[in-house]
Amino acid sequence: MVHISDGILSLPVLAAGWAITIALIAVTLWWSKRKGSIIEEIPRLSVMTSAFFVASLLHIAIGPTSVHLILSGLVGIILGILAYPAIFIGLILQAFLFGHGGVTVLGVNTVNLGVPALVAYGIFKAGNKLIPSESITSKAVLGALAGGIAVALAVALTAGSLCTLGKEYTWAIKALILYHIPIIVIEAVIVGSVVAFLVRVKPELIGSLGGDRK
Amino acid sequence: MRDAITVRNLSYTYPDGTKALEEISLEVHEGERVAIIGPNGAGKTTFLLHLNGILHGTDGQVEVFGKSADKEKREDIIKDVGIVFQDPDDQLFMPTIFDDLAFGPINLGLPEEEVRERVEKALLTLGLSDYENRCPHHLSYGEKKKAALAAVMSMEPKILVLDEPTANLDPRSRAELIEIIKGLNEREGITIVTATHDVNAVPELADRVYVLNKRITAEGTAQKIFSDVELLKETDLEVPEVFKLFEVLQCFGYNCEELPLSIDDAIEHLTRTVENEGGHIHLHIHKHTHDEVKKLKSKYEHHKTNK
Amino acid sequence: MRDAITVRNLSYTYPDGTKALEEISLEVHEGERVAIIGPNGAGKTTFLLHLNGILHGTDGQVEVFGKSADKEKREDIIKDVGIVFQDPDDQLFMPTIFDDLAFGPINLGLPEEEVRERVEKALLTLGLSDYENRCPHHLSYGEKKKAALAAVMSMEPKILVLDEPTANLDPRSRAELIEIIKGLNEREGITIVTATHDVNAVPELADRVYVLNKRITAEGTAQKIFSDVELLKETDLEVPEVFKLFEVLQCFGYNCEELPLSIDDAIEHLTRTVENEGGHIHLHIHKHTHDEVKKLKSKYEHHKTNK
Amino acid sequence: MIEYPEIDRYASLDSPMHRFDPRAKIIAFIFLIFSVVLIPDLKIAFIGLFFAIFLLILSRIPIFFVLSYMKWVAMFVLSFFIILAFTFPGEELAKFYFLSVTAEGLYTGSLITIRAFSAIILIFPMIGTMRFDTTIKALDRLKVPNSLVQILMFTYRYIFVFVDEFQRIWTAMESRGFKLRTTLYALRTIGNAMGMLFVRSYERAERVYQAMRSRGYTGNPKTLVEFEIRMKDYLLAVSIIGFAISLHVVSFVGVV
Ligand SMILES: Nc1ncnc2c1ncn2[C@@H]1O[C@H](COP(=O)(O)OP(=O)(O)OP(=O)(O)O)[C@@H](O)[C@H]1O
Ligand SMILES: Nc1ncnc2c1ncn2[C@@H]1O[C@H](COP(=O)(O)OP(=O)(O)OP(=O)(O)O)[C@@H](O)[C@H]1O
Ligand SMILES: [Mg+2]
Ligand SMILES: [Mg+2]
Repeated sequence: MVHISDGILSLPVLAAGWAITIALIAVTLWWSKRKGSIIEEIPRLSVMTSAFFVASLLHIAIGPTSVHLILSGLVGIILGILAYPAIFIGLILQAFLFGHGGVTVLGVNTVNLGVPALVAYGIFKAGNKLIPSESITSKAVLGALAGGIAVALAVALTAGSLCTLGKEYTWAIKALILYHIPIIVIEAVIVGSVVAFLVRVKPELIGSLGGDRK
Repeated sequence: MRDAITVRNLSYTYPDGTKALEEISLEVHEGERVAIIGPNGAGKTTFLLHLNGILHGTDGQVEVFGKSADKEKREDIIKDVGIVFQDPDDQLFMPTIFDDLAFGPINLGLPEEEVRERVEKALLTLGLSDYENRCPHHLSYGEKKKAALAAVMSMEPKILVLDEPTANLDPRSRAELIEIIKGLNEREGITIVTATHDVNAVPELADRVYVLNKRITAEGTAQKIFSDVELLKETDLEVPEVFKLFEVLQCFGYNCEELPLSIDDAIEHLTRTVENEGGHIHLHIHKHTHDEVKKLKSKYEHHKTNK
Repeated sequence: MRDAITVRNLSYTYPDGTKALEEISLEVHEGERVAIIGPNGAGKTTFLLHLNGILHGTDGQVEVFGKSADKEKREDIIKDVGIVFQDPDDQLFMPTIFDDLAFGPINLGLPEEEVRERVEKALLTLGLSDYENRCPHHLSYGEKKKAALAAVMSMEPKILVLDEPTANLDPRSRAELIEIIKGLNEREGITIVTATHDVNAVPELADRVYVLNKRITAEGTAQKIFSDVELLKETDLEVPEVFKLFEVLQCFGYNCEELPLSIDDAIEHLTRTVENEGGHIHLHIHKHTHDEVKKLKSKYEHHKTNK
Repeated sequence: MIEYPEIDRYASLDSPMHRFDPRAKIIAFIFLIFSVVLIPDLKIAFIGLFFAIFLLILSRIPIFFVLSYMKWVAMFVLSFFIILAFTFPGEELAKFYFLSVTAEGLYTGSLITIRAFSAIILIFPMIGTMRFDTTIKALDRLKVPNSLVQILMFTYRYIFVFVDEFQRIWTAMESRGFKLRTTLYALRTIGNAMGMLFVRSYERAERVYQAMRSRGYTGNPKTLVEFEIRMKDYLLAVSIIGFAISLHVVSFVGVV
């Protein structure tokens, strides 16, 4: 799982995680405040974050184990830069309510999932500019791409944070990466079809928060 | 007549410990229309979810046309029993009405040709033919309700289970939906099980009524149930307005055994009574009228006083 | 009497282009109870959101106690007008019932002592005193509805705006809520505006009715609205069952001008008629009875035939 | 299929942990958790684990409840444990065909596992002994930025609504014959169902915002809770923090 547990990482990594996360939350909140009123966004962001949280509780069986979805790409596509604080809140709740991940690693885990969300947002936005086609398929493909890349990046970042432990952990990291390859595909398909659905049913939902609203 | 649904000693407890059903036993005959009434939280929805094997009783058993809903493969039961949920938004999640109607048949593994035929037929039955390519999310509430029913009808169930079919509908959509459901029963012989709070619709939608409040507390024709004062008080049930009003008329000396439940009933009833009583009915205030009326009022106001 | 709400030529178009309201003009007097009825998608909810300045008409104006809801500071309007939304989950967004009830008063900037007093009072009015520390997600639907009302009452509004207060409630909860709302009007003089599909509740909740279907298509007492056959057909409205039944009785020679709308009305009405007609009422089948009944039936079955 | 968050199921019990002032409790426990996850020595890590179990027992929260919450962490850490045991370079203890277990691998694997288990066990005496809304209010009093506290609070509230909503959508899908598999068709269908969930949450978000505005929301809803911090709370907090520090002093000095 891409949620690293407590008790694995070293102090400098934990501290760096918290530092980056606090800085990024401050920046994203400040940014969206600048673009509009955060007061308007708090209720909306909260309700949407709940929905993502619940969707990510869905388990899909792969062979003998079951995986649960990560959805950070989708969070980015829908919430824009506010995806970062949303993921932070989601991970707090995961840790506190389900014992998933951990308390001390919150900072690192938020970086590992939140940065890919921001990247996915960037990819989706840039892709839309590049290919101005309004066709559902092109949007879905773009969504799938952003969703898949987000998971791949999350896995890479997670592997990166584990690499700090030393080269003795190489095998464990390789196993982690291997384990996530099917998840990348699954998420890409799901994010792509969610985007296709939203484009048809409620296009204004995409990028609806974080100051992108007119 | 063959039993469509047989339930024996069914109990169900939610994983969090909520006892929702206790020793339910009932049967629904083929082609019959049965209503299940009871207060909020009585377990109506929970019960309906047992009828196609979505939930499995912690105890007891459910049989559909003699096949156990627990053991057999669920697919068999799903083919026979279609459930229409209360909130149509829970049921319509595809980008177009067509996709939504095709969802069930595709899951049944039918060939594409037949899927299309069934979708067409369901659209026609519900009068939704023009809506095929519309997005269900953008329909009005009444249309969504019809689309949700269509999405179940495309699976061609023999038993139709409806959870609060009339809730939140405007009067026109409500009347339309009631007509459609009655038609499905009359024309296609589909067995109908309805859970509802809408007592005024019960006479139209059911031949027989079960009162549920965790257990089955009563069973019988709507007539019988609504005449049982003790039961009404215990279960906090409401009575159709027409029925209430005829009870009022009784206090004024109207003479009859069985009280009517709907306007149509009432017309027939009045006609018959007039004819039986030699051409006219006499209403007057007799010695006990006021007392009776008072008693009657208190009977229907138990809600208020129990508070 | 002073006007509580005055609406002039209000039009509203949603950003996506849906025209929801067109040139609405109406007024609600202080202490009055007004119902707004109309089919699904008629714009009832949209209209209610204008009453405390959440939505601003694309044209026209809304005044509350003479203050414009557009221009004045919104806070003033919010103090006067409390809106209870249809889905209580939209409104109970705080972690406990206490916090939810305190939310409004705190935002009004009241001192802590008064916030607590108001919360206590609202809990008491709604009979929710034991629920103070409960979480909203553990309540039943009926309890949530009451809590949502309490959360608005703690702001002590002079005008209470209710969107479908009786929807989805079982009969007992429905009757309770109707009593509470009536009580708020009678005891505290609160002006009540209700949007509803539940025509049987209209006589209990409203002195006056507006029929909305993007525009205001009619206005008057419930009596007047429900007697207007043309209007009923046009707007696909339903009529309270009691009213229908007395129309049937009229066909059988029952003699009266104004038909009753509720059981209580009916009792009074019968008593009065009996007394006026020299101690008794005569019902019989006269020459036109059958024709009249047929006409009446077709009148109420327009739903079916229009299909 | 999807469960409600129920971490606070035993919040209504009574114990020293339940009576601990929420703010002091959170500070002390966060400190302790940071301390146990950074212990460099296996023996001391065991001491940390025993202390965590001691606090858990003190809180009277049933063990089976805690165990059911440990499956994710257990899955993560135990797979690490196994991989590390076989791949960590070092002194060979046993050999299965071409795989060998090393002492260093076992040591590191155990250390990680013990630290992770201690950390998750400590969540329960901390969070499980008060209702989650109390936790959120305590965070507010601890000066966590108000906008984050609000988002946390409202998000928590609506999780329950959406669990119900998603559950109903799912039930409706199942009752029309849908089965969760790893096929393209099934994944795309899940995508649709999720899309629907997001559309509904977006619309609900709008209504919630309207409801908040109609009750005068200005971006700063205070809650009226009185926490009362007493001498015993200070004492308890100081002793827990003291213990947390001493774990590191001991491992630094190397007494054990
Ligand atoms: N998923 C669940 N987990 C735990 N308890 C539940 C769940 N769903 C329902 N319940 C509880 O089971 C009982 C029966 O609920 P159910 O929804 O079946 O009642 P109902 O008769 O359909 O009510 P309504 O008239 O409000 O629709 C209630 O007490 C309810 O709170
Ligand atoms: N946010 C929105 N954006 C666009 N159109 C909307 C929005 N909300 C409602 N509408 C449309 O505006 C019209 C009026 O809707 P409204 O919800 O006010 O009707 P209503 O009378 O309350 O209906 P119901 O009886 O079903 O509650 C409908 O056509 C609806 O589809
Ligand atoms: Mg139900
Ligand atoms: Mg409405």
